[in-house]
Amino acid sequence: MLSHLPILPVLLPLLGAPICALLRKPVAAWLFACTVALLTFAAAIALLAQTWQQGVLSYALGGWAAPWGIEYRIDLLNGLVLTLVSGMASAVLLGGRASIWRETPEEKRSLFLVAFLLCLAGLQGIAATGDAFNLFVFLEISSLSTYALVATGRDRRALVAAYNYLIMGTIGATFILIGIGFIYMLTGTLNMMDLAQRLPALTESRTAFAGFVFIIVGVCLKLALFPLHLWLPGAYTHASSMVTVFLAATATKVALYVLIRFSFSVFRLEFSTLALPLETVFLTLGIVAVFAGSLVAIYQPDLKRGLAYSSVAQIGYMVIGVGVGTVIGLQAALVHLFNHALMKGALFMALAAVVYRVGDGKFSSLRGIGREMPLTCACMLLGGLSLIGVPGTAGFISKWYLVVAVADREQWVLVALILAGSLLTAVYIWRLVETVYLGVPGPRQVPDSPAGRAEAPPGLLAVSVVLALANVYFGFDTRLPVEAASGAAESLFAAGQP
Amino acid sequence: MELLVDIALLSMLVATAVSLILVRGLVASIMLTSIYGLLSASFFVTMDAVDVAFTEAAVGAGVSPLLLLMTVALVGRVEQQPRKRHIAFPLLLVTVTGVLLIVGTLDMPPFGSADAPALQHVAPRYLQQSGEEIGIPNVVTSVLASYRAYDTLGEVLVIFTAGIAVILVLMLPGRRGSVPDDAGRQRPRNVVVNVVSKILIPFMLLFALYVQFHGEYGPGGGFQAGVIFASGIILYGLLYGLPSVCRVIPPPVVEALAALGVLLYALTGVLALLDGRPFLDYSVLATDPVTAQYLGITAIELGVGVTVASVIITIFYAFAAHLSEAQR
Amino acid sequence: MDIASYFNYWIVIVLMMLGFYIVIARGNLVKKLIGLNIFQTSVFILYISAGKVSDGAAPILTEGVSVYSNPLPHVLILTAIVVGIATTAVGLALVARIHEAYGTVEESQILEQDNAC
Amino acid sequence: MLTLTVVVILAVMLAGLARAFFARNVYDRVLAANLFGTKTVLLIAAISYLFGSPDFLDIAVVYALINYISVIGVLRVTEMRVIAQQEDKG
Amino acid sequence: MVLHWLSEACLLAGSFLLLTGALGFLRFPDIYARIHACGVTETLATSLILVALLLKSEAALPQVKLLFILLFLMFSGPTASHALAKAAWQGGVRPRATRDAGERPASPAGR
Amino acid sequence: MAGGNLLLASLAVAPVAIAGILCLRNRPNAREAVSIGASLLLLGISVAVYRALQAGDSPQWHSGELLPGLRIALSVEPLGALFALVASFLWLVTVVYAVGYMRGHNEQHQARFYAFFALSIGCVMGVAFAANLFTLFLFYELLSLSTWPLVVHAGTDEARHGGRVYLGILLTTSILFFLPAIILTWWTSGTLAFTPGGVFPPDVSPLLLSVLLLLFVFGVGKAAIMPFHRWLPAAMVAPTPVSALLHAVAVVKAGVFSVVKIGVYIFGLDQLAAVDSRDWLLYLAGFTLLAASIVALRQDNLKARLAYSTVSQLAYITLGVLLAVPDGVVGSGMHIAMHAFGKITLFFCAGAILVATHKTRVSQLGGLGRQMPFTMGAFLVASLCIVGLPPTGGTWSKWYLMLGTLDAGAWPLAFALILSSLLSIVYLTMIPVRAFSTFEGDAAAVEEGGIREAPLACCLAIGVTGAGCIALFFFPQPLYELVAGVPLWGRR
Amino acid sequence: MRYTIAMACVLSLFWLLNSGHYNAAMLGMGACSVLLVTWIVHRMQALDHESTPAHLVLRLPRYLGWLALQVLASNLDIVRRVWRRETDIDPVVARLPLPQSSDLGRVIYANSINLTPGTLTIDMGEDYLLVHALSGDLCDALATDEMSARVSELER
Repeated sequence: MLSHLPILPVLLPLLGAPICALLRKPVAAWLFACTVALLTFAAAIALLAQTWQQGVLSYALGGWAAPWGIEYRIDLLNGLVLTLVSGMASAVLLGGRASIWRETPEEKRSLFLVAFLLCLAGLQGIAATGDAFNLFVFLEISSLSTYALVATGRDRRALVAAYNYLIMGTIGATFILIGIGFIYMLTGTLNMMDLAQRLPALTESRTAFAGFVFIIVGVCLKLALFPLHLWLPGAYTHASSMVTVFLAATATKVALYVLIRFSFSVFRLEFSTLALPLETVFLTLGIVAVFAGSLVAIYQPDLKRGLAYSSVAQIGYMVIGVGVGTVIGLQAALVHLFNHALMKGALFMALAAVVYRVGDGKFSSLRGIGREMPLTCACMLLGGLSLIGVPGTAGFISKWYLVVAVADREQWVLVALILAGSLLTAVYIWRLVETVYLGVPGPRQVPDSPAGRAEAPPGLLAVSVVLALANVYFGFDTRLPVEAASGAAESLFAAGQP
Repeated sequence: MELLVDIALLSMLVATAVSLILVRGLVASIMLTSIYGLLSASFFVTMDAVDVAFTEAAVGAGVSPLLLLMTVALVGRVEQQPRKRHIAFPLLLVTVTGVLLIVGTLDMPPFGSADAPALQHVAPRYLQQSGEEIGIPNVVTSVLASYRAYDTLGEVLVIFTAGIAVILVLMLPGRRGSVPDDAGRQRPRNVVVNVVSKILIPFMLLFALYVQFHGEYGPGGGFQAGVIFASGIILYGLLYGLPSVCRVIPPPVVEALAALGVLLYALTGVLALLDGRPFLDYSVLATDPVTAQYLGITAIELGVGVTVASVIITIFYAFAAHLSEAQR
Repeated sequence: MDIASYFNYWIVIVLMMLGFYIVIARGNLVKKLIGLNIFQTSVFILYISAGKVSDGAAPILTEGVSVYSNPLPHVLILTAIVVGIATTAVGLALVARIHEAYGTVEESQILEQDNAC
Repeated sequence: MLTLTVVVILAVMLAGLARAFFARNVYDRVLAANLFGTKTVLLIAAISYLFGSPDFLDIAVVYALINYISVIGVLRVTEMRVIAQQEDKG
Repeated sequence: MVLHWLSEACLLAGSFLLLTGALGFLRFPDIYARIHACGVTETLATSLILVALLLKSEAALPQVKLLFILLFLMFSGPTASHALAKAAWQGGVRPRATRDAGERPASPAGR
Repeated sequence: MAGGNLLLASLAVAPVAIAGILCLRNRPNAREAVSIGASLLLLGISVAVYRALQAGDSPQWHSGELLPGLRIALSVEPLGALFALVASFLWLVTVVYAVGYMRGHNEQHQARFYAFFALSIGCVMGVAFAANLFTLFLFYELLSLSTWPLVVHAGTDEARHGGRVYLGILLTTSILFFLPAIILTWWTSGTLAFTPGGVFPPDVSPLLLSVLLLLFVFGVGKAAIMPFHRWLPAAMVAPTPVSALLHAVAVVKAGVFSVVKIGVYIFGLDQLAAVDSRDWLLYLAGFTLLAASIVALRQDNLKARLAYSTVSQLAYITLGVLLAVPDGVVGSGMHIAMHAFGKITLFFCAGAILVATHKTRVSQLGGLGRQMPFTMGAFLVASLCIVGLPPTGGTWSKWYLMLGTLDAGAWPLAFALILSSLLSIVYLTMIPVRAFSTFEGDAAAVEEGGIREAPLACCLAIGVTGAGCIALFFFPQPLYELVAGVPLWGRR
Repeated sequence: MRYTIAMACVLSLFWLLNSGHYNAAMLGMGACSVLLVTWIVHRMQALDHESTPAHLVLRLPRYLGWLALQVLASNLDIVRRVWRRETDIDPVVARLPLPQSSDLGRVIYANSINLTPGTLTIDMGEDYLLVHALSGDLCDALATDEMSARVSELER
């Protein structure tokens, strides 16, 4: 079975989803989905370990060799993303039952889980594949299931958010499709490695340029890079809590992975920078995203929406890392990719626990909740500190790398702006902290929430605590993300050298 | 001559698209969409893309206008005159995209050239060796179901996802309470249409199955078959009402079939894993490689067909149930 | 450069622009989806055009024919068509529910209602 | 002669398109679409002979089927809710 | 040879009928009249063209398929026309009839 | 390695204490016993570390690499040992005081208060024993965060506002200036370890060093160099024990301590003397100490006056380091301790007055000497200590600071120091003097009855620290030896 | 049962004619397909004399032949009308009696009217047909009841 490791993290949820659809009882479906997610996670970890030892793994699907058939090509980067996504999925499924049950009507629960597994399969498929078109297909699987998941939010605005996401996401996917079409026409192949070998000869080609631009724009739409982020706040805000946790922690990360894969592996860096002033574009957009996202986040009356805008800002940081265009910059982006998943996972998970108790995520409902749910709020606090980048948390590590990367290019203004960005983060996080700990609680609407100390259900709480502690743990023991990121970044650059 | 047909079709496509922008009525738009689908399908035929034409005919001119219409029946068919709409920004965006697209075409291999890179690298092998390796004449099916079978699995999963998504959003009859029973209401009986359709439906269904099993030899395959099959069922549903069609094929069964189709496909691939070969390697199915390919392709095409048909029927059920509920 | 040899592509581009325009400029949710459909279909036409070989035959192996059109774009577009219909179906389902919840499918009115509360 | 036929079919399609665009009511458009459908069947049949690959006839069969289904579908749906007439008059 | 010329003749006639239908489709004043015009092309022209093609082909399989197409169209065409007319009638569209059901008793039955 | 464990233990005390406090949150006596026990333990550890240092041992501990070349590392050097000793000793005293104060004042959420109190001291220990800049920064930031709950303890709007200013300035400076300075240092020199003589290679561009020094001095917002001093008065909304410990000892001293360590072990005195921007900073420090004194003069709120006094005194310490001469460093080091004893006493007194009479304004204190003679006596001693007059310890530190300015040839600064000290006589020493002398208008206040001192625990604490001020005048030798070793440490 | 077998036979014929591949596997799948469709149609309760009008097979060709002539004739008529300068139409709506008793017969009658250009059934009631004709004389021709009679005969 070991030789099939590359396919398992995708195959398991892929098989699991239809089986789950056959299970009518929600509880059975949930147990099954958890099992599948955990197995996927285990497979992903094993895969990561294997890539660590053996380097790149190639897996020819259907037994057809690479350019003719579809190939899975797993290196450290893929391994890291696969592990991250499946890990978050397991966490959400294991801990989120109470929240899902609360926010989804009885008859939709098992379908919700099916859609969740499909989304997982889609994301894993994107992260694992070595074929450009296959990537598009799995992108669509994940997108479609995401639209449905977002639409399950209780508020009617969830529907509009899902619709907007659908339109924007489809435009993005179609752009990617156009781009893939262009480069296919030039090279005759869809395999990423093969493309990478053939594209350098085509640096002059305007078609390759257009293809590149289309792919990048399409991916940035999925990534919600400012100013293409318009779908994100609505989707995150109105989706049901667990969906938000999962999306915030994984979906944009996978999109970032695609961005990196295309701009560094498929199109070599020389090509990318030749074709577009990528550095300028990414750095500018990234920093604008940081400020725009953070500033808007500060003024949101709803915490969920605020955190959604914060995601826009954090994506800005990652894109800056990519835009720096050095090994360490890429490493910074990847480290932040990993860490941000943990932060936002912890924050949204704890928020889900709060929402479970008080009914919504408005600041006015969160007043003084720190006394009623001390542990949950502590988790939120840790996540927030990590988001700010306080030393001793994972967020600090990523900020550190980012600043070092930018400093390496001697772009001091950018350093200042990046740091100023974290101050803005501090502002909205501190608004949260003040509300939660110092606010005077108002009347509660949710009828069955007991007065006084009432922590969230154990599952939600446990996962929040685990994620929050992970933020601290990875603030000290940075080996996993940092080494994987540096290995991945180096190999991406090594591949880029002629 | 080819060029003439080509240009004529393309011009009509443009005309249709322009009309779509100008027309405000939604039903009118849908009719134009359906015309657009027909035109593009015809265009695909002239481009030798028969399988695609097949699919586009079934989808672009069949299922998708139908779904659109059912939605419009729900939401009303008038598009409102925009009060103050800024068209400058969309125009700009569209122009930029257009310019980029044109730039993209500048260095493209000329239309129809036989020495385009796309024909030099991967494709020749499909054309030259699929005959021996796969043993079926339709190269598109060979590529679809064997060389790039994994893509197709993804495709099936996409359609399955769509089914799940639609149920999640709209719910199926039977999931939300009981099947709406409108037997009490007098529906205008349409003798002519009903009788003729009754005669035609069996042929449609059988033709769908014919397409299913002859995909290896000519245009067609699981997807097209599924759509046609579903269309036949939908026709029945439209004429005889949702409760009747739900009696013929109960919603839970369709739902289960959709999942089973995916499973059939995926498990065909998993069989190879058990023997230590890569996923979707059909050679485990038989000792003779060509027979194995044939078996594998048949199996997965069946999976595709079952899933596609079930999902489209499911989607129809969901919309129809919603519609009949809204009417009440 | 031979203008005629690119005519096909340019028409396709016009189609894409028209579809894209409908998606972003129209406020009716159904119409947007229609635009999306047009947009996607146009991309399909682009792919298929690129796969065409002059005097080639449909890629169904036949005795005595040696020039075939490129089968790979066909395969890709088959998949893409499926993706398109899937997206449309989900989008329409959402529109139906939006209508149920808001009583309208005009973007501006939905926005108004959301802002009101 | 086949060429002529194809040209004529295309011309007829164009007429259908024009009618679909300028139509004053829904049914005209449905009629146009229907016309378009049957003409497509003919066109494909004719083309398949013109280009010398009669295999394509399966597609024509499908068109014939699908066209019928969609026209009936359209009519049933328009009937299901005799949608208000404002669109035609407006 | 005879067959060839026969088929050419059929094509010519068919094309002419098609044009006629289209012209009628464009010129006729109301929906019902236009349905009649379409009917022309639907029935005879289609048959003629398909028969012409049938005559052109040597193999049996295409002939069978053409036959099936013809059959389908013969079934579906009139039915669709009828359904359309009925829908239009029910939708409240009234023909511009000079003699309104005058020959036969009773008023035009609406619904 | 035993020494290393000692250092780790100093960090571990706080979490253990917190756990104990939270477990016993509903039993005040047990809770406070835990607090006191923990502070005793910590003092013991500090002493043990000090003894180890005396014995020529240098305990060390470090974690695995967090970032390339960066670890969390702890070690002891004289200044750190001094700081740890002072902080842990004063913690003990403050806890005792807090018991009296908090009970006397009926404060809410006392468990939370003690817990964060312990956490803050834990962070201070981390700062004191940090072996590299990275570790220092880590605990420095944690200290900011863990003191915020103490500052906003009251939970009122005013407290919140104060908390915002407090955290806002501290975070802004540390993120905008301190962090980039650290990263730049790491980027140029490849290490962040505190190294005797500095870490920068000789060929570093002077401009870079100038910028770095600016970034460091402004980045360490806790050192309260103008214009980043606003947080200090803002934080005075906190309960008095907090103000006492944190804003006389822990937080502000962590700031100047960081400045001293950076000056001595990152730049090295020799290199520091050559940095161009140092002159500007020296004058800025001079300006700060004068300006803060003048502002203090105008404050009527007692705690605010003390706060500005702190700003002024902190500038002394910063100035001492920036002089980049050994005497200056000695003066700074000693002043860390002297000012700590003096200022904490003053705060204790202010708190005692608050508890006993609910008076917060300087203008209300006339004649209070009759009512609270002990408190006001201690107040007098402590203000002398701050001013730098015998028989208090402040004399020595001011003496060395003066020596330092003269050594560095900075006459104007020497003048500023003297002027500021004179001013402090006015704004500090005048308070007890007025309290003991009876003016016409104050007579009414006196009539109300005899001696009404604060609770016993408070008085105990005031007595201890006040005695400390005097004791340090007579026995400054151990302190001097410790501090005098700083410029030479590591060169042996 | 009779209808089921008839349906299966017709479907099999359809498959065989269409398929063109006559190996065992294909035939097997064909058989399965036919069975499946028959079963579904059975479930649809659509197996009756309407869907499998086997009883008409003998009489139908004659009727169709006659109908073809009618169609041809009326086509020419319409062509003439279309190409006139002033489109020569004079539409009428008329009610025709509907003597056929079975649905099938009615449908054949109605569709025959539809097949013939110039006349079009708009609606079908219990005992009447609402017919739209392009001109009065076409309507009158229908009213002669020849077609109706022939259909009734067919039905018998």
